[in-house]
Amino acid sequence: MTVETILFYVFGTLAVVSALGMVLNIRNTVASAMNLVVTMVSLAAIYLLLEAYLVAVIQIMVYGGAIVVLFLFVVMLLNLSTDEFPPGKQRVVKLAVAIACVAILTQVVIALDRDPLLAAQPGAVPEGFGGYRQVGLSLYTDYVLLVEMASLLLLAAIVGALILAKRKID
Amino acid sequence: MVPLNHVIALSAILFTIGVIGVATRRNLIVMLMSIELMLNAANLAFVGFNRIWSQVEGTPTIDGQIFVLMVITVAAAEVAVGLGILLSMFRNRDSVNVEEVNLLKW
Amino acid sequence: MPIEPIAKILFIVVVMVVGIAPLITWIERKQSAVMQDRIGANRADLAGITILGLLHPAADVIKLMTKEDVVPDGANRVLHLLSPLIAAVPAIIAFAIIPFGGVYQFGDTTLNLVGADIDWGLLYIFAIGSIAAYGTILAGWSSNNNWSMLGGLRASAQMISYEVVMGLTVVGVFMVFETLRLTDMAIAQDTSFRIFGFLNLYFGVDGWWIEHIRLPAWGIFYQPLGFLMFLTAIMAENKRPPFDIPEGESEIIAGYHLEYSGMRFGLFFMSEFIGIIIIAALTATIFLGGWVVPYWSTADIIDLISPFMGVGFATGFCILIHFSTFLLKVFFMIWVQMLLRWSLPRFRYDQVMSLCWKILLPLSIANIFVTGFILLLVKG
Amino acid sequence: MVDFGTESDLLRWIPLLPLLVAIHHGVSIGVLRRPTPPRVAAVFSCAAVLLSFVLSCIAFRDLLALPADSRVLIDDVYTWIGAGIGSSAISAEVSFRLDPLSAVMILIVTFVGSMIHIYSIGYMEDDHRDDRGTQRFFCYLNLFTFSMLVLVLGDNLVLMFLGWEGVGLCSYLLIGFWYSDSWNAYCGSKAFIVNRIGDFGFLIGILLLFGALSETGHPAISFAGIEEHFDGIVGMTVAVPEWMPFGPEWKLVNVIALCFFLGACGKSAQIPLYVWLPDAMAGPTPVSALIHAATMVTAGVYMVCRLSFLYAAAPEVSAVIAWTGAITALVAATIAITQNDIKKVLAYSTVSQLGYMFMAAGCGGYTAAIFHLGTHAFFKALLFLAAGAVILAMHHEQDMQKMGGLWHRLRMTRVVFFAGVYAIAGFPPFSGFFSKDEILVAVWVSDVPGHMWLYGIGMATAGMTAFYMFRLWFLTFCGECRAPNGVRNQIEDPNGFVLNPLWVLAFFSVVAGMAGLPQVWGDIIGIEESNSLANFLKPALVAGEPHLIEHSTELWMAASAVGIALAGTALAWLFYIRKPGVPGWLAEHLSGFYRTLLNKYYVDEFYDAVIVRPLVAVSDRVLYRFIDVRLIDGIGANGTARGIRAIAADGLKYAQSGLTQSYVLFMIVGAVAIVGYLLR
Repeated sequence: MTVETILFYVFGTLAVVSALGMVLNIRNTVASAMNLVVTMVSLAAIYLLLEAYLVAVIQIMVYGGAIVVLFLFVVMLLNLSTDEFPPGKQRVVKLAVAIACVAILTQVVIALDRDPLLAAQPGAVPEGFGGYRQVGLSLYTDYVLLVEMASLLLLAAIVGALILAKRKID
Repeated sequence: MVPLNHVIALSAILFTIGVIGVATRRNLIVMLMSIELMLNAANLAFVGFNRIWSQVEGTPTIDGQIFVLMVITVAAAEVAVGLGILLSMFRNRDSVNVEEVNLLKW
Repeated sequence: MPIEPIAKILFIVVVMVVGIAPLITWIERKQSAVMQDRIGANRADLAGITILGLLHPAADVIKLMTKEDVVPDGANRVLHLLSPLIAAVPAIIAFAIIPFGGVYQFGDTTLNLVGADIDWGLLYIFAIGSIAAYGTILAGWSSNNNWSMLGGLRASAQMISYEVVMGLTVVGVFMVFETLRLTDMAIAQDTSFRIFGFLNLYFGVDGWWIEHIRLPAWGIFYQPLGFLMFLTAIMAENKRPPFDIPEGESEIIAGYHLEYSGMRFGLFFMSEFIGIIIIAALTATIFLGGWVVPYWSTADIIDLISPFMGVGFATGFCILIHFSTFLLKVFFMIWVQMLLRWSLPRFRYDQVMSLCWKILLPLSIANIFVTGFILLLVKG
Repeated sequence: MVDFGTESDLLRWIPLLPLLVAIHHGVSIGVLRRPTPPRVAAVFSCAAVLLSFVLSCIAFRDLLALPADSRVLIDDVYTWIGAGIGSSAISAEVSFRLDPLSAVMILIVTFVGSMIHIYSIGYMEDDHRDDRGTQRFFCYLNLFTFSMLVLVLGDNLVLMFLGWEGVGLCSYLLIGFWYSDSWNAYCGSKAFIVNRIGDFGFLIGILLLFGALSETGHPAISFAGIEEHFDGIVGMTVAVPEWMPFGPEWKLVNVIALCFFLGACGKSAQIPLYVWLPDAMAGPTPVSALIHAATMVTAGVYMVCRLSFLYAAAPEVSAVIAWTGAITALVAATIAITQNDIKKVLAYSTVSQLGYMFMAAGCGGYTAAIFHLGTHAFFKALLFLAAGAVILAMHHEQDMQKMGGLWHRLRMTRVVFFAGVYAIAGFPPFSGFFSKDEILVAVWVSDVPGHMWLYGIGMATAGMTAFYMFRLWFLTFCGECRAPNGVRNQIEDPNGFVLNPLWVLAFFSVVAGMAGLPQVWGDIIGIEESNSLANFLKPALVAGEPHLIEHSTELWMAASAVGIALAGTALAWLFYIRKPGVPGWLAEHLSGFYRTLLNKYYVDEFYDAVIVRPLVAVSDRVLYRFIDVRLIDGIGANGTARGIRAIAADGLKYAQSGLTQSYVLFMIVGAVAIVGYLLR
């Protein structure tokens, strides 16, 4: 039980608990958002443990810093503090969801014990693994097309969001 | 370091929670958040696998994390557009209850 | 237990946070007094002794400590109590990566005067900054008060926007120094460059003056535009005047911390001032060469001293010089911010936004392109 | 003799110029919808063709500059089709090959072509049937020139096939040029469809040849390559069912040669595919002259000569060719005797002359065939154009019954026309005489079974040719003028655009014979190697050793040919000048025979009954009413639609509840199912 392992379990539990808090909290959207932030941050910590440094930082910056803030912004803008609607009559849906979730989990369990490699201890990582240098190099050599596509996507998203949010197209 | 299957299990649990959120909550904002959660679960799996296969016969590979970055990009775009939709929906319906957005049906 | 980290943490908390932050409140008052032609803070006295009003910070602390801590009705209690901490803690832990000095060799032990010498230091700063936004936003939302709400809204919009710009403005510096590690940045600036070197490079001109007319290789000389924009962005990130629209007293009484009192208000207060220090330290490290003494590199210092006193003493002396240089630069930057804070009026909300998206963003991107172009020219 | 030739970038421009102009015309009328003024368009086209004629001359000079046995110019433009690997790799270059054979051809094509272009300026002047008519006409004409040149110059079968199809298309477009008259459109499609049959054979031939060659491991598509590796496939055989004749095994070479010859039949209007050519006269007269007399219809002959090495290896097929040609010549001539439409007569005469050429080619007299091809191009183009002039003068009246006595009125036309008639009738020293003589000699000396019969048929045809040509002449130019009064006193010579080309062509149809002056005459007037054409062509063709025959025999043959021509002429004179009643009397007393001839042996009716009607019936009853309507539309399209509607309308639509989360649920279930399947 090394320190890393302990930290992993701690953050994992934190992530799960906060995720549950986000989903099950039906009174307070802002609380849900804050729970989401906790999930994100603890996931970032787990990324650190997995030695994906850049990804961890990006995770905090984008998810923690931008996306959830956007959620909060919208919640506050629309003043949707207490939101939940009278519980619908979709017992069937809930049941089906429960079954589906069980199915997913069982599938994962089955898939996990197929491959012995997954149970093994991961070996050492190469020098500078997950640092911004390696990622950057890989991004701008092998995946440069991907970068271009991402930029296009973002442009489209900006325009779309603008058009959608404008009260009147003039 | 923990073996990979714990990481994958964690990501599976998070994903399932996200599924529950998307499928049961009727508040559009929370649904979007849950989608984010599912994406993050996928990211976690990516990073975990990348941790295992951090090098392929000697040459370090980072592909998993690249994909995570791409997923994050897509997530950002998706949130921007999704919230835009939500805003316009709120303007028209004065609510963010997805069940009130049901014009398109038989 | 290792002694070094604890020492560093203690230093940061005691000196920087508890020590300097209150001092800055005094500086601010004095600055305003000077600029408004007043005598300024000089009333607080201990048995008639007013050390230039230096007792005021202490008095403030006592006052804040002893005040009642109010949570308004209908407020979300948990978040309301939590948000000041969320605001303050990131500001404090941001110190972890500020290099107060270089890397020094004592025989076989190396001393690195930085809390955590991580490879992606600046990204860490950005991450911290993005977390810090929550304090404000939640404070605004959880107070169950329309003014606070508006403040929170403004804060969220403003901070998201300026994070983007802040990130983009320093990319130029990354490109120049080819690192994100602040320590390396400072070390990289511990030299100087020929102003007219390009004449030699491209036009073959040469002469003693080309060799001897030099500038310290500081970020501000490599990236003047970047420096200005970064300063603007990070000051806006700190919600200080002239960017204090989230708490514009004249519009939305006190904005997000309207409903706060006592030490919780004090925490917001503190976090702003700590923010000032962080800004000063960052700009000093990135653009003003951190602990570097211009034209007098570490090696030179040690070579100068060691013949008389031995290398160990020389290194210690070096540390002293460097640390004081760093403090000097930090205080200079703090003074600059005070100057700005007291000379500029508050922007209007839309002005802030358009400044960010319509001016700074394009400029910073252009800056990146130009930098890359020049780097291509110089380094090939 | 295989020669891969010397490079020359000149050739590509010869076909390219007309193409460019054609594209210009097409764009300006089809795309921009802003037609160029007719005169300008005409000048463009003529300039293009004349220019490529000049280029051809230059290329010809370059060719002559080369040593006699390696006279090949190659212009390799780019790789058009590159496919397959290893032993079946096909690489069809767009590359042009100028060897003696194609040189003669391009000279003829570009020269006659330019003459006819110029002629068309005058001929199409009064054609106001639609606004952009003239430019459209010249567009097609240039396109045709391009295709013909590609056909001739193409260095490989694929490129040749491209040109082959191109000329077919242009012929279709030009026959139906005045499409507003549905009969013209019908003739166009008839020509097109009949040609399809031939082209099909051609295509099959190409594929068989290529397949056989790639079996030998040398997949070649260019003529040089094919010729080089040809010996490998001579021995091959194909197994055929018992009940087929000459079974159980056929020589592959024969099959291939037959397929190619089928193509030739289609293009060159040989039995059984000649029926389209007479109807093709529906097109404007310059078109008939250019396409259906001078150039396109000779493509078949050209192809047979081009593949002479193939036919030399397939004597049986050569015999078939010879006999087909002979019979065609005879039949067409007999039909031509009775026709009254001036252009129809010329058309059948063309068929007959083509039959002559094939007869020669089949008997191994490839040089003779090409020689006759050239001379025929001149005098037949001349005849058509002159006939066109007559038609113009008669205000688009083509029936010879309504002509006559034009001698006094068309003082210019009559001269050139007479030159043409004289040449085709085969009187010395006009070109027709020599070429026909060559052919007859070739037939005489050949070892095709029954070549003496062929010779007889040739002689008979020569006589008939003289007869019907002079019948045409007498009916048109001599005797009383039978035109209606309104027309009669307006008849006059057409303008210079029409007339001057006629003079040029007339000149050539007189002297062209000298190009291939047979040795016997050469000896008489003392010229060494007088048959320069034959010597020039020899390297390009696989001609067997020329059987030498005594000059006396040859002279006798020439004399008898002239004699029979004279006989035909005299008969015509007797029938149509001396005793005009005789033809009518004959028509009465041999009415059956006469009507058969008049109705062209009822071949069209026969084809109609045997092929067209059954085909139409089948396509209507089975393909259309049953397969298309019932199966495809009924069960296929509408059935599917109905089925989907039945399922969706009553069942699936309830799945679209409008509740987002139910959709989400479906998605999840589907994902789970897929993953489960993957994990099975």
